[in-house]
Amino acid sequence: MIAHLPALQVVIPLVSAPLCALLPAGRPAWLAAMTASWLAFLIAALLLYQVLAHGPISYLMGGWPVPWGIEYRVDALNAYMLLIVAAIGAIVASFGRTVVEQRLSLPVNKHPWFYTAYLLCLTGLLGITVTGDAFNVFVFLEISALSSYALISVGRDRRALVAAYQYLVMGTVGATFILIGIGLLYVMTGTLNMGDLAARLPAVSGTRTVRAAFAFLTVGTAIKLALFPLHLWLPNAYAYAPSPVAAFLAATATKVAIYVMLRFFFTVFGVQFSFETMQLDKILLPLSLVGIVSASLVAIFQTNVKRMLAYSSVAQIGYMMLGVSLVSVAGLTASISHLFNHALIKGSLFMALGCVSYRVGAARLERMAGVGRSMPWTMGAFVIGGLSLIGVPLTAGFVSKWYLIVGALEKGWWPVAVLVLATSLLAVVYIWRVVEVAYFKPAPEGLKVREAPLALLIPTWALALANLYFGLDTSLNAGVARLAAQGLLGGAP
Amino acid sequence: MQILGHFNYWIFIILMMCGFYMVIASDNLIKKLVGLGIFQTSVFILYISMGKITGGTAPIVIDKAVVYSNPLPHVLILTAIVVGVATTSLGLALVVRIQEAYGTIEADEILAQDRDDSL
Amino acid sequence: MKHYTIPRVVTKLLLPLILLFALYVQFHGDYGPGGGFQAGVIFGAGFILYALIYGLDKARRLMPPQVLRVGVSLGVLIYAGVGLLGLLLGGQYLDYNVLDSHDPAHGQHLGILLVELGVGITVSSVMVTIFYAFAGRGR
Amino acid sequence: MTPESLIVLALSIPLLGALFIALNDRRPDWREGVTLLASLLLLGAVLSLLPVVAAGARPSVDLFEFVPGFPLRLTVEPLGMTFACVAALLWPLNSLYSIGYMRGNQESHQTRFYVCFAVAIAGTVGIAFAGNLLTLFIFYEALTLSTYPLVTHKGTEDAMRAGRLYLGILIGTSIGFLLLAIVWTWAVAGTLEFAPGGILAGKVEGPLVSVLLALYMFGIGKAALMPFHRWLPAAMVAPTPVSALLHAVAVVKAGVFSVLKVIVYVFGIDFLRDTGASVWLMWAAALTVLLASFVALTQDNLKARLAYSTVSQLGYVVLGAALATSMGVIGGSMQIVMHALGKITLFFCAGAIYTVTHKTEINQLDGLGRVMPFTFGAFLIGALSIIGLPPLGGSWSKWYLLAGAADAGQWALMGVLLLSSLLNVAYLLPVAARGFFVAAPSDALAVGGPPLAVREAPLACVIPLCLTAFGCLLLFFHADSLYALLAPITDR
Amino acid sequence: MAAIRLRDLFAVVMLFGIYSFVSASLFVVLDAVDVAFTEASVGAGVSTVFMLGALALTTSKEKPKSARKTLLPLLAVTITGLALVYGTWDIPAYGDPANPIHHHVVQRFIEDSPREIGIPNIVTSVLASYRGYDTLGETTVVFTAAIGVLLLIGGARRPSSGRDNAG
Repeated sequence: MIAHLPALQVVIPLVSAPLCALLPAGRPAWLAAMTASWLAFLIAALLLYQVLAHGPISYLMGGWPVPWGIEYRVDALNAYMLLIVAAIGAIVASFGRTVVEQRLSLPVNKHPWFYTAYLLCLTGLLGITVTGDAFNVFVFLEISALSSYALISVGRDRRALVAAYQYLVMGTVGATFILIGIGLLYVMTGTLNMGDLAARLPAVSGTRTVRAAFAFLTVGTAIKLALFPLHLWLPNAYAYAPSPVAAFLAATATKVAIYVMLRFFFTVFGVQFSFETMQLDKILLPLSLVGIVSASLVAIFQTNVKRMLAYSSVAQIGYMMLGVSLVSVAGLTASISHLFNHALIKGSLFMALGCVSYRVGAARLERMAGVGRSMPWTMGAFVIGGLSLIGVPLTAGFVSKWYLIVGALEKGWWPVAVLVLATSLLAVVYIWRVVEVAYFKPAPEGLKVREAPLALLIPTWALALANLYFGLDTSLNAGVARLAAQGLLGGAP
Repeated sequence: MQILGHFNYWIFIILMMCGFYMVIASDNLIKKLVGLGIFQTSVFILYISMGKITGGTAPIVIDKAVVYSNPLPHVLILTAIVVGVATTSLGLALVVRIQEAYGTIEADEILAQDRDDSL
Repeated sequence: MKHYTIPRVVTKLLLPLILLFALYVQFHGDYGPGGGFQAGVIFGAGFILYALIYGLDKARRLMPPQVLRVGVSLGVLIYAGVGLLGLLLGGQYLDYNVLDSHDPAHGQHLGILLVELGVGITVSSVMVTIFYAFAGRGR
Repeated sequence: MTPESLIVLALSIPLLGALFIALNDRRPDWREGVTLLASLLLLGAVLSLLPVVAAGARPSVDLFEFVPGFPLRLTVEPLGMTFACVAALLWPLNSLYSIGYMRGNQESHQTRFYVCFAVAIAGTVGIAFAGNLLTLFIFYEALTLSTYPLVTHKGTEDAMRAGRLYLGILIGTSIGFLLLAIVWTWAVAGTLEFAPGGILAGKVEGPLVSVLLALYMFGIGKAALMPFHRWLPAAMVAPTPVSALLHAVAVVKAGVFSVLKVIVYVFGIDFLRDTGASVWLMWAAALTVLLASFVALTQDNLKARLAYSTVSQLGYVVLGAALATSMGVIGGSMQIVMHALGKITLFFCAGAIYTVTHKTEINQLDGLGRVMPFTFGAFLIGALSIIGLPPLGGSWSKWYLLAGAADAGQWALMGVLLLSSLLNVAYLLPVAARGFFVAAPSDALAVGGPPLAVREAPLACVIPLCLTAFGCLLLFFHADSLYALLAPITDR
Repeated sequence: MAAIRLRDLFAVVMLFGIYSFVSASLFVVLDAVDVAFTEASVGAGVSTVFMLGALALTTSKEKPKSARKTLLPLLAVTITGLALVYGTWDIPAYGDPANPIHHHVVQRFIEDSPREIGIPNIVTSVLASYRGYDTLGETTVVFTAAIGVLLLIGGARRPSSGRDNAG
């Protein structure tokens, strides 16, 4: 079975999804979802181990050779991504049950469908990550997108519906742009396999069609990953989604979109075309900088903490794109390791916030007064996540920031390095607003708030501790990221 | 020849622009979805015309024909159409819920209501 | 529309034909245009027509939502199951060659047939399900 | 026990202590017992390292590989040893004092207080033993974060504002400047290890040296170099044991200690002297010394006056470092020790006065010296030590600093040092004088409650402050051993 | 397109159906019978029905609007369009058998699939076998849509949830 791990990685959640839909009640469906997502996590870990030990794995769907069939190709980069997605998927699945059962305005008979949609979303994200076929990316992109629209829309607030709709329109436009891009590439090369594309593109790279394809893919993925200024769908979507969904999407969906972008820029088009011919870095750099600064500033003025975190996500995406625009091993290492670290950070933050709103009923800042005392464990996890977001040493967030600054300094870009540090201070400001209210504002009279149930706390703390652990032992997040970055810059994976 | 050779593509571009404009500019949520549909269909036409070979026939093997049009885009577009209808139906479901929750399906009115909410 | 006789009669006449055509498309997809997806849509459309003419309740009695729910999942399961079967028989995922150990081409044929069946079941159930959802909401 | 395991032990004792304190939330006696026990254990561990280091060994231990290529490394060298000794010595005293103070004032959240305190001590030990810049930075941040809850302990609007300022300046400067400087250092030198003689010599040139130095100096906001000194007076809202900790032991000393470390082991004093990059720093430090002294004169709140005095005294350390002579550096290092003992005495006294009388302003102290002779006596000794009069410890550090300035040929700076000593006299002695020589106001009955109720502070407060005052005296006679310990740091 | 100007949503949807039908016939012209078949049944059939269903639940009239803020969308659309025109400039001419698209991957599908798969409809064999995995994905997309719709408006109706928990 070991040889079939790449296929099983996606197929297990895929098969569990309809099974889940067939189950009559929420509990067994949740168990199925749990089992499937933890299995996926296990497989992802095994895959990463295999890739690190033996090099890239290629798996041919249906046994058809490349480029006729669809290939699954796992190298250091996507094995790493798989691990992120599957890990967050498993942890959030464990977290989700209590919230779904008690905090959603969803009738009981629909609970299995919620888990089904969750599994489908996981399937889609894993599928995007593992595939080596350009069109297959589109198909799985849509699976994950459709299910995430549905997941967002079950939020309690009616604005969740509008947010989901906005996301649907933007997301579909983005996906269609990607589709156009893939189509234009196909017409020029006659192939859809990424490796094959990479081999055949240089011959036609001078043509305008390829350039247009590049432009469409860039814009399409930029919408999906919420690159400033195409991020408008994100804050609402995250703010009104149910907290497990927000945690899951924030930690994985945009990351996978970034992965797709990296894959196309570096593997398919190649460094030379992307950054020398198209001068992509010249576009990404200012966009990411403006994105970081403006989103951080906006985050400071939010009163809805979930929305604040969503804007912070936009800023963090800016950091990742900044790393990409450096086009150096250090910069890419920063980006890729930040994919991992930010998944941990936002996962734990959104989950801690989920615990808070589970007890308090809302994620608004003023409602969190005194929560630090009544829910010490929850807020403890929030503080750890926050510190990691700021990039305090000994937390995971520090590692990626370190590489980012090193990358900027290597290029001699002083202002960029200074700006990265200065915006970390903005993160201090918005995180500290929450901490202050939670710890030092007295709770309103007569409001009794208890600590969140263990079923919520354990997953939250698992991620919070991961933030600390990966701040200490960076061989996984930074080490593999470095390998992946070298792989990307060294040409085909 | 150059102009004629790209005629198809331009039709699709014009259609696409119409659809895209509808998506961005219209305030009515259903109209936006219709625009999205047009936008997507125009992309399908792009794909299919890529696969056409002058003088070819549909890619079903029969003895007489020698030249077949390229079947691969057809396959891709079949998938894409399905994706399109899936998106449309989900979007419509959302619109229905929005109508129930807000009593309107005009984007600006919804925005106005939300603004009132947050005050 | 329950009170218009002509549509009712026409529908009654047409419906078997439509469903038959759907089945034809389903299983003839190997030779002519069509396949599981188109068949599923036609089947679903035929049913939707029935529901439009005879009313939702009657349609629901004929094709209960519970059955549809099973159908929706079943199709995907058949498809993915065929893939897993390939795995178990020693091939790659979705490898139909191994379905028939003697004649790979026959295995392919069989695999495609099954897979298309899965697509057809899912698509038709989904179409009717979505229609039910919209129609059921209005009343 | 090997020196290496002692290092790890020294770091883990306060952390474990914090854990046990947290576990004993509901049992105050146990909690405080654990605090005292941990502090004594730490003292034992640090003191048993002392002979090893004095003998010239430099034990070093790598905790783990942090970012590949950057181990979290702890190394003990004389400078760090000195600092660790100060911290370890004053923690038990401060703990004892805290118990008296916190109980005497019935403060809330005492468990949080003791936990954060222990963590802060762990951070301090970590800074003292940091073997490379990154380790230093990590513990530096840990110290900032763990002391934040202490500053905002009271939870009032004032305290929160002070906490924001505290955190804002310290985190802001450290992330904005210090981290940048560290990454820059790594980029040019390829290493972050502290090495005798520095690692930057020949790697950076011209005005860039000054820029990098400025990044470091202003990045280490804890050293309270003007204009980044505002957090220190603001942090005075904290309970007095915290102020004592902030001002005498942990935070500010961690700052100036880092300054010394950076100048001695990263730049190297020879390199600095040759490039002349630190000349501006001398003047910045001198300006801080003088300005802060003047501000201190104008403060009527006792703790605020002490705070500005601290800012001024820290300037001495930075000045010593900036002189870039071995005398200057040794003087600066000694100043860390001397000022620590002197200032903690003063703060203990201020706290004792507050515990008994709830008075915070200097003009309210009239005549209290007669009621609280031990407290005011200790205050006098501490003040004299800070002023630098023999036979108290402070005189030595002043002496070495003067010698260092003379070495560097900076006569104007010598003038600054003398002038500021005069200012010290002007702002410290009147406090003690008021206590002893001005008669208690007759309306004390009406304002401050019955004067008869005023007695000496609780024993748990008085004992530590007497001990530290005695320490000031003792250091004068044992300064030679301190010198012997510190002398090697400027050798290559 | 008239659909942009029309206020009557019912007519818009109808036009959309007709448009789908027209494009379906276009697909036939382009030799894509399978696709045409699908587009006809889906675009002109099912999705029109769905849209009508949704219209019945909402409203069929768009509210009149002043013609403001049309400039920015127009700009965005024009830029996209120009980018595409730019891009298509170098596309090999329409229908030319020498295009790379007809020579790389597809060769094997056309030449070998009858032998390897044994069925004449190449589209089907590519769909279900060579790229069978895509089709599995496609089926999953449909499944996802069903789950999504069910989550949103399926099953038992619940009372209209006006502003429960707004804020």
